[in-house]
Amino acid sequence: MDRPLRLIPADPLDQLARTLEALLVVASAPLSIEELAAAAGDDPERVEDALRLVGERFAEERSGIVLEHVAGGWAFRASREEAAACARLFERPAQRNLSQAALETLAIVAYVGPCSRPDIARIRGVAADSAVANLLERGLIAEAGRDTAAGGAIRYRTTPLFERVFGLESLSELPRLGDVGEDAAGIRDRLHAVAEKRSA
Amino acid sequence: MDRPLRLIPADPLDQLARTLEALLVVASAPLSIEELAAAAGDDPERVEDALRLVGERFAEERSGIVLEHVAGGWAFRASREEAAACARLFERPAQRNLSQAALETLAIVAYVGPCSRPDIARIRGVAADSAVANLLERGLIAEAGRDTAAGGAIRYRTTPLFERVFGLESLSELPRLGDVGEDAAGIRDRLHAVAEKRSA
Amino acid sequence: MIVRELELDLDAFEGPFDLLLALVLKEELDLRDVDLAGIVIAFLERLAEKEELDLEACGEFLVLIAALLELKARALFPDEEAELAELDPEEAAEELARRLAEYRRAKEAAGWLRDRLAGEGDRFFRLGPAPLAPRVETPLAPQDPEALAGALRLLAQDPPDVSLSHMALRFPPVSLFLERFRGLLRRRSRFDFETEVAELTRLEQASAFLALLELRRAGELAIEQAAPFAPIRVSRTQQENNAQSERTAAWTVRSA
Repeated sequence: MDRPLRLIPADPLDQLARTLEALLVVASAPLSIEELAAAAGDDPERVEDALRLVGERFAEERSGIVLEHVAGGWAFRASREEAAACARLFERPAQRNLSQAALETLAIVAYVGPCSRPDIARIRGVAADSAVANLLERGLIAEAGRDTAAGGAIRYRTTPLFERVFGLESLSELPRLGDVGEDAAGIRDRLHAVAEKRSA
Repeated sequence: MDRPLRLIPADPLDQLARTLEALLVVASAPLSIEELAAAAGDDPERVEDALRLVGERFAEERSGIVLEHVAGGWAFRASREEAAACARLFERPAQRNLSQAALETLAIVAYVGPCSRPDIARIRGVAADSAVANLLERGLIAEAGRDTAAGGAIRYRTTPLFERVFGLESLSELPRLGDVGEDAAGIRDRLHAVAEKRSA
Repeated sequence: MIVRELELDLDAFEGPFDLLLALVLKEELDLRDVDLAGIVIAFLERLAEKEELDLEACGEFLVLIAALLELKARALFPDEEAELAELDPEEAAEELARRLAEYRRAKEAAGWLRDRLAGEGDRFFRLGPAPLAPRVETPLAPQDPEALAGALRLLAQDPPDVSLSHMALRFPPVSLFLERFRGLLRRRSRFDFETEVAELTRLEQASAFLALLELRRAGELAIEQAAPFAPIRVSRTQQENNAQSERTAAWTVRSA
């Protein structure tokens, strides 16, 4: 290729794309733009441009390997078309048979942020011990220090694996739910209306 | 491609190559021809042919990802050109800190003296298995015989490496904890008493 | 077993439990018209079809039915409101409303996660390190021994005395009441349900009531009620008089 008018250093983007491929194939978790830039010894803007090239090469229906933006970084995975073959050889990552209790617990930890078992039990109305143990074992939640206010109960947060398994770029991708405040106000008004009817 | 005499179903080799790419990018150990064939649902000869295609696509100087034949089978690795970038990725500054779980486990073992996993779990109010495994792997704790009580669980003690990392000449240099207990026995009794209250 | 998918066939409502809950919350269905005992019976029948006691479903069901009972009781018994909760009515209404709303939101979020998981189940990725990645030991940075002391002090900290009224709802196991009622009927041929549970909290009463229904289903006792809201009289059945001690309901064994 001949680029006589180019003033930017002559390191072609193609070469950087190759470096990124190498980094992504050895990494054990998604890599952020900053991590890629630091390892590649290049600047973040160029890394973003090169990632676009990698993404074109490793896309669904074009390759068995697909580049995805997940859990705050970039990672390779198998293409969806090859899921059946993968399922014959590998465990589905940490997601089989999540019980309703586990899903509710996971939802609370994801939405509320770091919270303790008593916090979770308060919302669910039943003890959350076995669901928490199960999610810890699957690596979907992790300890996040102790709650110094509430007698040092251990608090939990979701892990990057959670985001990865659920295909989320970040927790901010979780949909907004109906506002608890509004819901609670509505129910409270109804209770009050009932009380008034009675005293009338 | 025209293969009028072929009796095997006309699944093109390209498609099989994609399946192999997917399997190889998910695997955390090299895969043998037999494993690949079983997962792809194809026969070993065709898998070998398709691997040749994959090898052409993922070769030194052509891609950052390289297909490699090693003892256990086939695996992807980073290309040699990118060794420096990969080394930078893995030698990220060693400012790794201990998790709360690891720190607590270490504090218990250091202050109370040799304890078993059930001991640690009782005091922490939560299982300590992964923290113990992590500390063992880092060489900060080591096995110290078995509990004489029923069950005979393995007990753990801190190591000389632990003392080095924490800048201690010996365990007697640990910060005093007069408010918790005067000596190891006192501290242990206090921790057990609190743990009991917490679980009540 | 998914409690909210429990199919109901009541006079006032036909459909899944989930929908009933939604209609009640939207005030499109008056709880005073809903036969809550019918819901309990439907649940117990589903439970009985299973080989094993589904504790998770029981817990979830108890929470939902207790909330409904409380709402219904408020609508039905204006004068007993003070007895219904130690909290003043304002606080109780506030707390109950907040709890129901929060729980409903958690369920909604869990439903979203379930759907998401189903849609993303065909994304396979490597969970461990790469097979031929360079292995580098990342050494630990020097640590401060004060961090150890701090961690231990936190572990030695007394838990605060927490009022259980805003902590998790605690349900005593149904099996406790199964045993208690069996014992009562061994000593007496009949007893009055209200009298027996008068001293208990509402949640315990809910568990006791489930135990009562379970024992009736198993034919271990008979229940009589002269009129709606009249006292519930519990008595030994004939067969129970004959072979009182031989029976061990499998349910109890499993739930022990």
